[in-house]
Amino acid sequence: MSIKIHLDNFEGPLDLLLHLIKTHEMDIYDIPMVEITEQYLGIIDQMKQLDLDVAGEFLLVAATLIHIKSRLLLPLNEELVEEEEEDPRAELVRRLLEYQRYKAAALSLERLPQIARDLFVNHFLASEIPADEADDEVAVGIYQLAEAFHRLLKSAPTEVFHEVIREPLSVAEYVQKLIERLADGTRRTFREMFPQAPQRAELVVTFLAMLELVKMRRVKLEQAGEFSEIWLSLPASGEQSADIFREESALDYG
Amino acid sequence: MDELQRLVEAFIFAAESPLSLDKLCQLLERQRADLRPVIEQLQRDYPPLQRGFFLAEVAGGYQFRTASELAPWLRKLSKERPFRFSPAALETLAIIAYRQPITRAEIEYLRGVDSGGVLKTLLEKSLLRILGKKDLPGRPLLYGTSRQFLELFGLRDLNDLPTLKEFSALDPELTEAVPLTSEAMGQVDG
Amino acid sequence: MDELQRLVEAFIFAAESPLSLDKLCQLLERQRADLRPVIEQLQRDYPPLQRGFFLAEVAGGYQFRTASELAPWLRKLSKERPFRFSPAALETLAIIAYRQPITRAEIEYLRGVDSGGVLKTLLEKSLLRILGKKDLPGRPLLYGTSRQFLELFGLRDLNDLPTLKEFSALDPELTEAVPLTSEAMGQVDG
Repeated sequence: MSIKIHLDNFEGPLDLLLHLIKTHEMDIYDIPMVEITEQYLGIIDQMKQLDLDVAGEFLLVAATLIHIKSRLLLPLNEELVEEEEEDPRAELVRRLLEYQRYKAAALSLERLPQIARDLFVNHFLASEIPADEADDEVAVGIYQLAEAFHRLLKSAPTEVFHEVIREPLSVAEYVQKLIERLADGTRRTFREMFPQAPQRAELVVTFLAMLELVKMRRVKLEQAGEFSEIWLSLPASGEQSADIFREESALDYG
Repeated sequence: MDELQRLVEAFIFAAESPLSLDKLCQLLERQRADLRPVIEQLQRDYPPLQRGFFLAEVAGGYQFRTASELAPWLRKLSKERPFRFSPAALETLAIIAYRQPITRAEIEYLRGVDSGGVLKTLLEKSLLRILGKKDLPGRPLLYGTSRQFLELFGLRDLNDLPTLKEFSALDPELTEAVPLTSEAMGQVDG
Repeated sequence: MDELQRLVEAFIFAAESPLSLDKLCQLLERQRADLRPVIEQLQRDYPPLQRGFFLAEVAGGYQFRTASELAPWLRKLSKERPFRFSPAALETLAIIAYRQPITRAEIEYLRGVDSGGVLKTLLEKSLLRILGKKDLPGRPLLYGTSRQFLELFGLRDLNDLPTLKEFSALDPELTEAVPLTSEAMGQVDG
């Protein structure tokens, strides 16, 4: 018989352990390892049955419990006892007490008066103080800086720049491929023009091919606004674009 | 009210975050000794518990804030429910507040769970800042709390944090805090 | 100051825009006749020209505002505001920080938009410096970040910038999307 536990209510394995020790009125300095391990594993089992995402950290603590339990069950080695071996549970107890400390600290933080919940400040911005900076400007720190770059990388194949092409991929070949992809007259997004799961070199060559096409005005680029999707299409009078760069030497990438 | 006091009052009122004495000195081109009595006078003019707002000392500066006992009324001003921290966010914030500078790995050891997502959220809310990198292999980032953290919780500085309790046993108060639903507690499965 | 007056004062103080008498009546569940004398009293408590701010009647409502004759002083506050960046400036600065030395053309390729104006602003704020010229036709200028940049972000040197690998690890879902390693960062083959 075990108590049904809602795991969402726990912040992690340490929180769950603390809860078990409390509800079963165990002595934290003399945790009955067999009992608590059983309780804990029972709950992990329930998590699996409920098809919850059994987080690795819950399993890690399960392994720790089993390990401590097995060490306690081993017959005492007299030589080791003389060396005053530490109770195998000691580190766990320290961690639990330390965790409890920060759990208490979190509660006392919660109780502090908070802006917008318990008190308010004024939003006055004197009309005399010129709003020379736009509203969307924000004060930033390193995090915001790194985040900005991170965001950019997510949206652009940026490796292109510092590459020297050594791979035997032909730009001319990719130029042809791109034209073929656009040949049915549909508009395609910048992203669509790249192969699925491309190699770096493939990205580079595709991009160079795209630049060539744009330079030669064989492809039309459209973008509604900053950061929005870039669309590629063949210009309306694009009938003649089929046979251009058959010859690799026509481009300077040979 | 003399000109200097008017200016100090106006500066504190118009600033978007708490104004420190040093900043006031710089803005007004005055010495601290000139301004300290002015601030003290303002603190008497705007005492807690008497007017709609008072002159609070917070995050190393001064700011007018409403009295917290008026909050139930004032919350009617905004339609949205006030932001509430998740237990995970509070726990992480507490660890960082008391242990800064601290690495992500140290936070995760203390909490026993992955804390990347929580850290990201707290960084995005500007409650944390990156203090540098630890002199360890891999040079992990060191996290600390920001001025906005002090401002949000109305702390003068980090020494103003509630005392961190030392526990030698389980805390009965925290047992109650475990947010188990009564329904969950009562159920028994074979 | 009685409770009602405190509340009215606090409401006007905390509201984001001028509060009308009707709105106050609604918030406080009172009649106009109850509140009008309270407002009048507040107007006497915060008269123009005497304190740092006064109770102004503006846009059909009431709002505390700083006295306009103090404006020349208060303008100094906006200059003292923490450094702020538009998204465009932040993005450009980030590219330069992580990819320096870098040319304007390279920045513009990465951003997909003309970046001359942003570069100019950042140069004016002394956050960038010109590192030299790239060995390419036209000898384009190479940009990098300045000592002021490091100071502003509290970095000892550029190695203190978070590596994107560590950074993206905060949010595992993003990790796969970022094919960058720290080794690939900041390198230019000129």
